[in-house]
Amino acid sequence: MNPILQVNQLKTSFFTSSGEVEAVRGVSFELQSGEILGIVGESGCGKSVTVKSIMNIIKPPGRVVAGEIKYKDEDLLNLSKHRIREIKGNDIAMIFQDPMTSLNPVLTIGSQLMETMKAHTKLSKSEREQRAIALLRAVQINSPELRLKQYPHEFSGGMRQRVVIAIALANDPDILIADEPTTALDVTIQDQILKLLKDLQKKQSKSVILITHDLGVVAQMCQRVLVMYGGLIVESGTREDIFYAPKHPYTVGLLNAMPKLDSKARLEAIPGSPPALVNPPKGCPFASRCQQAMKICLNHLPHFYEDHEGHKARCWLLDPQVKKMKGYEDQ
Amino acid sequence: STSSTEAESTPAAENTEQTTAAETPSEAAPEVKKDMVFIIGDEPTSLDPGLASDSTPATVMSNTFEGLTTLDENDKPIPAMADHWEISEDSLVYTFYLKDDIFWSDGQPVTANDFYYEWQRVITPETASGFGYFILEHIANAQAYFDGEVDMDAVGFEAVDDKTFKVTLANPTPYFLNLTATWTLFPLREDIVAQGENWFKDPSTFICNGPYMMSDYAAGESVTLVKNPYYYGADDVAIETIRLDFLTDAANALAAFESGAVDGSEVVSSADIPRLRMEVEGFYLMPYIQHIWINFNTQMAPYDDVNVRKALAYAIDRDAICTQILQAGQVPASGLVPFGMVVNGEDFREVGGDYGMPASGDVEKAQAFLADAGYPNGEGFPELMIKDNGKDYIEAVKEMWEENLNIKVTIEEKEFGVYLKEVKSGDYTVSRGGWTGDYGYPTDYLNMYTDNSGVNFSHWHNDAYLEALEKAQSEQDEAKRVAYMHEAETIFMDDMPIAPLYYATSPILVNPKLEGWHQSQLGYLFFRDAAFTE
Amino acid sequence: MSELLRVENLKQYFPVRKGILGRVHHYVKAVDDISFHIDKGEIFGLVGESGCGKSTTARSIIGLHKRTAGNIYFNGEDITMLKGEAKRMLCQEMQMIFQDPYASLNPRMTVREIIAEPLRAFGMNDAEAITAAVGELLEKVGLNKGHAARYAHEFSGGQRQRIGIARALAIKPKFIICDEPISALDVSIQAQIINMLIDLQKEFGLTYLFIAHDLSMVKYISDRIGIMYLGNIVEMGSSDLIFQKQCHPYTQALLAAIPIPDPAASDARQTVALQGDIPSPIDKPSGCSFRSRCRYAMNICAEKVPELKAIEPDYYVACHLINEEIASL
Amino acid sequence: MLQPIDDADRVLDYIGTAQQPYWREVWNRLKQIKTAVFGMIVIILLLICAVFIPFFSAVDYSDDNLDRVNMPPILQTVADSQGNTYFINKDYRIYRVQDGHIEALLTANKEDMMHALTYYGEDNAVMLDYSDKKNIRYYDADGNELVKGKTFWNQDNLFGTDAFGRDLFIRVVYGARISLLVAFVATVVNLFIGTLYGGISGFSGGQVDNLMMRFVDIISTIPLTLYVILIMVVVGAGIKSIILALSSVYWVGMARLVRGQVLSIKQQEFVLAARTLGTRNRTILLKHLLPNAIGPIIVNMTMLIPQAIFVEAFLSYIGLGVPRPMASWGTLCNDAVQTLSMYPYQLIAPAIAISITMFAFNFLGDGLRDAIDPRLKH
Amino acid sequence: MFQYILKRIVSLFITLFILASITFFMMHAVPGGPFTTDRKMPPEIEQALMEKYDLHLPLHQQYINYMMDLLRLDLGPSFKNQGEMVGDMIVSRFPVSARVGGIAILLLFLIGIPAGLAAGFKSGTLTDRMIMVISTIGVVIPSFVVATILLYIFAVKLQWLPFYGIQDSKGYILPSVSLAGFSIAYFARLTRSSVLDVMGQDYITMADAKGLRKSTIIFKHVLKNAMIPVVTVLGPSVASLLTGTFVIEKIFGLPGIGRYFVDGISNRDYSVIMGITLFYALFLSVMVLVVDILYVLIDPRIDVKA
Ligand SMILES: Nc1ncnc2c1ncn2[C@@H]1O[C@H](COP(=O)(O)OP(=O)(O)OP(=O)(O)O)[C@@H](O)[C@H]1O
Ligand SMILES: Nc1ncnc2c1ncn2[C@@H]1O[C@H](COP(=O)(O)OP(=O)(O)OP(=O)(O)O)[C@@H](O)[C@H]1O
Ligand SMILES: [Mg+2]
Ligand SMILES: [Mg+2]
Repeated sequence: MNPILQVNQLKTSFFTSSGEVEAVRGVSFELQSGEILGIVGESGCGKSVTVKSIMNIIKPPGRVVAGEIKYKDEDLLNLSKHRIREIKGNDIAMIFQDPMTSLNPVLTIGSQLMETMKAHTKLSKSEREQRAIALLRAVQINSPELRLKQYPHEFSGGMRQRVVIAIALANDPDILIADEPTTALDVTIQDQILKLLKDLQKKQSKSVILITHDLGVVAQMCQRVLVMYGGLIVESGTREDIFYAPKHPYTVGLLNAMPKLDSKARLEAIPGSPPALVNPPKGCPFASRCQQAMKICLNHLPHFYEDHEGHKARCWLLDPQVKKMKGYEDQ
Repeated sequence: STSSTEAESTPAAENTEQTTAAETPSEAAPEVKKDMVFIIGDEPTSLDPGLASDSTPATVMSNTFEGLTTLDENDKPIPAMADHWEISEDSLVYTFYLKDDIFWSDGQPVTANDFYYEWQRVITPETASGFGYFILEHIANAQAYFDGEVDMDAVGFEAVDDKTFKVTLANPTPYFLNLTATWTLFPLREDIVAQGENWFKDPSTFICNGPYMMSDYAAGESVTLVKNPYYYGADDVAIETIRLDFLTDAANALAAFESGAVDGSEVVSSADIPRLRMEVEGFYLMPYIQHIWINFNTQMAPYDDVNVRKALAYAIDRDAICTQILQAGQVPASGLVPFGMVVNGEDFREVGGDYGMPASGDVEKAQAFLADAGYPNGEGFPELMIKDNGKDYIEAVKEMWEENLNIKVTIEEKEFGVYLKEVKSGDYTVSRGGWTGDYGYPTDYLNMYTDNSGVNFSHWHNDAYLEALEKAQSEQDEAKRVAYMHEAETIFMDDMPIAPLYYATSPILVNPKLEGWHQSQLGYLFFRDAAFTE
Repeated sequence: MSELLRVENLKQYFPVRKGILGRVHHYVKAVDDISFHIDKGEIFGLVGESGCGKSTTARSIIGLHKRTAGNIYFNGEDITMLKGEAKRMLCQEMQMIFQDPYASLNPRMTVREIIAEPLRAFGMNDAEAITAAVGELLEKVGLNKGHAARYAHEFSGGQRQRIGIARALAIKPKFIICDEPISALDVSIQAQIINMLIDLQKEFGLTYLFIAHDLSMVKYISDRIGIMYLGNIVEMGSSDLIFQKQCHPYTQALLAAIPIPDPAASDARQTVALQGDIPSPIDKPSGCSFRSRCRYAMNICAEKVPELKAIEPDYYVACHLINEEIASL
Repeated sequence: MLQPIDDADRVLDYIGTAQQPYWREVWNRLKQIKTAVFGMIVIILLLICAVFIPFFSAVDYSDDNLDRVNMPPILQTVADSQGNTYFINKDYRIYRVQDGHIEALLTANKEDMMHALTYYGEDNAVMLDYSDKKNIRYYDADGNELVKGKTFWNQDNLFGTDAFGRDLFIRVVYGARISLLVAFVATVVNLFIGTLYGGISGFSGGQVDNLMMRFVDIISTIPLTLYVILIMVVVGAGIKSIILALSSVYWVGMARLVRGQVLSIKQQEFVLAARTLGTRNRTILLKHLLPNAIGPIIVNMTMLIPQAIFVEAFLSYIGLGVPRPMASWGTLCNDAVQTLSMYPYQLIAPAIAISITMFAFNFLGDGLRDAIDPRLKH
Repeated sequence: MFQYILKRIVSLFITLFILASITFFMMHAVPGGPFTTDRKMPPEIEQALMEKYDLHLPLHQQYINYMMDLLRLDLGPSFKNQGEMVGDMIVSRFPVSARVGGIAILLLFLIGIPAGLAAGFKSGTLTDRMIMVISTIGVVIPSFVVATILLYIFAVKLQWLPFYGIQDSKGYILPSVSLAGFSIAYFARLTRSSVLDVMGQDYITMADAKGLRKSTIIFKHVLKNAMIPVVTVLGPSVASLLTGTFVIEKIFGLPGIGRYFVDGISNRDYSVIMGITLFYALFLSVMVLVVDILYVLIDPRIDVKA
């Protein structure tokens, strides 16, 4: 196993007038080459900021405060601008969460799609156009020739999202960061897009970071999953670990909140709301909503306990001492 | 020529000549300059002698056309198209005998008929000649013809034959030979005018009879004159080409002059004059018949009171205005008629004197006058509104009045057209005023204050004054006429419908190497005798 | 139950132009003759392929597009004719949650201003009352009062979506059009929001038009569902019936593609992707618009546009297959 | 430690910033932008100067002194052997000066045309020899050439004097009253008429827009001079007429600009959203469209200030302004331009005043823009 | 769009008609007339002049006559400049003004907008500050002062350029540069401000994430989006720059249309006033229409019709 991307103790903050928003508070993970890594978590917990930090596109007043991001052997945070530009869009590409505002309203879809090829490849104009059409077709956009000449506002939400996906795929990146790539897609198209990504991973052994809220998608796609909460990774493991043996109470709550296809019983939401990230709580960020919270949780941030090989969770309940005192048995 | 032999004698000079020759493309022998560039200000609104009715055409006109007479450097009329003339006993009939060798610039001879044609054209109402009054006022029956009362036969001029032109005047006009030197009385040919209203803007249709003719007309930019080979005095005309540029910006003109890019400029910024007088060779302050004053509307209270008018006039320190503010050689005015009008061998102004009004004013007298008018120490005097357009001295006058008379003065600035209209129609009480001479004779000024002169902006009427003028007009004896005119001016100054301020000068910049040019007191610039020295 | 909204033969075409002087030579037939109604207190789910015209339908109802043809009745009144103040007053009854939570929030306004906007529009001016109302709304959607002073760009996608929801709820409208209101939210917050929507519906008898892709959620929340394909409604009926019968081939494909949140089951499943050309609303196939991808396509499908026919009370399908079956019976 | 927590502990205290009304918030942010505060202070200082200095000044804008015309602020003196110092102005008038104070203007009392000599002052204290125009010389009564002396700042008139010997400093101060008023009027007119007009036009669109913009075209092509003359004829001269003239025509550029911005912003999703919320058109315009067009609006507004100051000078020239000798910065500039080659300093004083104002407004404007645009925070 | 343009052209003519009417009556309402002088113009001659130019007719008759002539594109003769047809005058003088203005516009494109782009892109840096300070000064200093300074440097000191006139095509340089000064400064600031607005948008972040070159981002993504306000101001500016400026034409003795117009007004040269006003209005209206069309080209979302 050699990780293609390593993130170490990444901290990213926004220095706003109401104080420092600690959006990412020390996140570490590895992305193996040829794997799909899922990130799930509370909305607002720092998923997008984490991946934007990797892409080096955090804008003021935001800043990566600390940490290290290693792509192959290079630290992305300390590269020349030129080198960064070479990597972005070519070796590492990102699908933005928000398709409407990330497409330039005054440029046609075609030109936005082709410019990224132009920036990194030597394809001729007609080749670029051919590839653009192929890409649009791959993401299930009809009449791609005509659509190339249309502007973003003439596309439906889902279509824009697919355009953004096509842009990210344009240069065959080694790492694809997909920030909620299918939220606006219906299930049939979502299915096909996911297959496309899966193909990339399987056939070309590309690596993918997939942020999503749809646990079904996680189940279908990912080998490993990170669960984030309050700017921290609270649990990480294989998808089986997460789905069948969740260790963190938040993960458990998440799984329980899903609607069951054939039940009209009230959905089990996790009560309360997540902490604000200005002055985040000293202790476990989930403590105030956790049914099993203990006094210690309020004041002390739990360690990242390894439950077993590759499955870790940040919860005091996993502390061997606590387990003992609470009388839990090791499974 | 002499200069070329000089050049040959000194090898060093030859060197320098060569370099200049290389710069100027002309292949002419290394000689003195024969071309020049002169800035004349605004583009002429018209170069048609009969129609031109403002001062913009003066310089072009005086060098391209000639009348029966022209002016010498002392403003004396001398023969031009006319070789000589006879004046009848009663001073009313002038018979001009034209020169034999006078031609238009296309080679046709100038005949008496050309005068007849043009003069008739000027006094025909349809022509609507702006300066038509030059003829209408002076020639017998011209006004009647204009009014449709008589036909041309009755009008007092005729072409006796090709070379004889006879003029009958309405009144004795001692300055008539000066008048024939102004362009409204120049000759013109029917076929030239028939080329279209715009004939004078095209060198091919611009046919003239003066020392120069047109070789190029760049609308809005310049007119270029070249020597007219058909001119009777062509041999003596030294300058071959003259480019007259239409530039009105004084600062630019001065810069161009000082760095030698042009040979002269009629446009000079008044602020620079004190410095130019001292520092710049080629700067001249020329005498100029112009008097600047302040109008009182004698029909409006309290300015219908002579004491008020006098109080205001005496309260002005005219000397300070001239020497401290204007600083351009202006002379404090002491009567209606300016200096420079020599009649019967004497300067009219010098003889007329200053009517006891000191140049620096007399505050005590002024206050006394005001008290006499019923406003002791300015009390009760209504706010004085002075209508103005410009900004050279009125502010100082305002301060003087306020300080010396203890009255309140407000300057009402008006756009020029509005100012003109209001002053003309009598819609004012006090305003800036003045007059630039049409011809160099006291009646030029005195006649303004008749009832229908059109420029009696003071709306002033005085029977004794009119009577004196009347007498002067019909008087044949020069000395007596002058006496009547002095009498009229005395009456005028006694009643003070205006407060005299100063007599102006005309600044001009001319390459100091240029000699023989002259400018008349009326502002006509003549180049026919000009030549560069060296 | 009385009817709240009725859409009749709604068509919404967008011209496609070439060049600046160009004539219109194509139309995007985004919505092509659809009719449906929603009863008071009902939740009507609208699902369908991305780009099939769901948002356009929603936007036409609320009056953001100049409709090409058709009528829309709200409370029995034809609202397509409304103008000016009357149109504005309608907003008190009808609100919309926008699909795009980024673009639909004014970047120069604080969250407080954004949420207070409808309140202000309908007469609430007291600053303290507004602050209180905004705070309450924020908490309802899982944000907190402290967020009120911040700007939209300072939020994550899901947080912005919640701001949009709070804004639509602010004046307690009778009818809310929810255009993918929960797609950017994590499941736990989804649950929270859905619970809240249902509570509100129960409490105040609200009515929703609920557009979403998450079929399990649509099924969970909706009373009736309409399934759209390329500008047409192809199947419509109570949610149970739809999930049970799945008459239309597109519905079948749709339901088959729902991802299963269980790794083992997910791996085990074999989904069959829809085959064939993806038709475009610019150049719709003749007859049934789904036929190019339909397993069962027949000759008639290319000739005749299938009508939306009731095959059971309150259950409609537009497919020749059904007719054939019926015919053959 | 391991006890379950109380419900009370679950209540998290979210400390958000205190909430303030929109403009209060903008104001707070503005206060933190140093350059903006600096700009504001400068403007306030200018206002204070314009209002109060005249009360403490011995001279008035109209007090002339014909013995001191066109005095520069800096006096380069010449000295004779006795230690008398003189200042020779560009117009070759000679003043006796003492420590930067002008003591007297020497009168020319004897002119020797033949030798191009002029004698000045009592006992012919100074003799001017201009026989060589390129090299004009001065001698004292003993025939010694005057030598270059000290340079002083003009103590009597800090900014020098104008062609009537009036103190330029006090004229600039008085001029500020008019010019700052004009700047203020221009700003207000543009902000209210221009912005609203353009906003309404762009927002309404269609036929209304066409009508409104054609009206703008007409206003901007009617010859200003004619229009102003008519105002003067009807209303008369004075400050009121200036305000009237400015406010009736001086907003068309802003209207066009704002309309263009509004056209592009009004199609954005958040504006559409606002409509569906039932927001009144007025509110959409004021809260959605205009704040999002604030950048160009502010640039335009600050740029129009000096323009307005010069337009006022033009209006005065036509006769619409305050009557002379009262001056504004614009008319001071215009007057100074006539004498620019001789007395350039007369332009510098009002020009610097305008520049300072301009910079101050720019700083303030840029700050305001940043304060209104939350994305540009710090 | 084609129809829209047609419609706009119709409304353009209506605008011109209204403008012509307003100007006509306004002009006659202003005190003074073309033949009011301070010379001794006898009333008969004044009357003769008035008749020559039909000014003795009742005003409404003059108005009708003028409008009829206008329909035949006849702008009439100048009252002051003898024998001059206003139409010919515009045709011969406009090219001069247009050349001066054209170069100024070119400078504006070459200096003003790029400077604004640079300042916006490097906002907060020394470059930005310098450009802003210079442009602020550029706005404050009136064109006649710029002209004086330039004259001093290039004509007096260096003697590279002529003082005035356009005998030499070099004569266009100083007038154009003096004229352009304000606009360059103005557009630099305007561009900078728009660029700052655009720089904050997400699609710029996205462009960055695509690894695009900075220049591509500036010229493709930023420029087009930032152009709306620039184009708005540019349209009328182009119209007024091309149709001449009195001050510049006077200083440099150029036979341009701006000078002609100002003189026309002070002379009450009615046909000149009307002719140039209409010419300018036509020009401006066309530019405004062009701007509206450009809006649509720049931003496809803009619908000028709705
Ligand atoms: N520009 C900003 N200024 C201040 N705070 C910000 C900014 N951008 C993001 N944040 C904060 O950072 C936190 C993390 O945001 P992020 O976008 O990473 O969330 P996310 O996990 O992607 O959520 P979602 O699933 O809703 O997209 C949020 O609480 C948000 O409020
Ligand atoms: N303003 C417009 N101009 C031209 N075409 C448009 C416009 N708006 C939408 N369309 C087209 O209309 C069709 C339907 O779009 P709509 O936004 O209604 O889809 P949707 O069903 O909401 O899809 P999604 O689930 O992806 O949001 C699409 O093909 C889209 O390209
Ligand atoms: Mg996110
Ligand atoms: Mg949609």
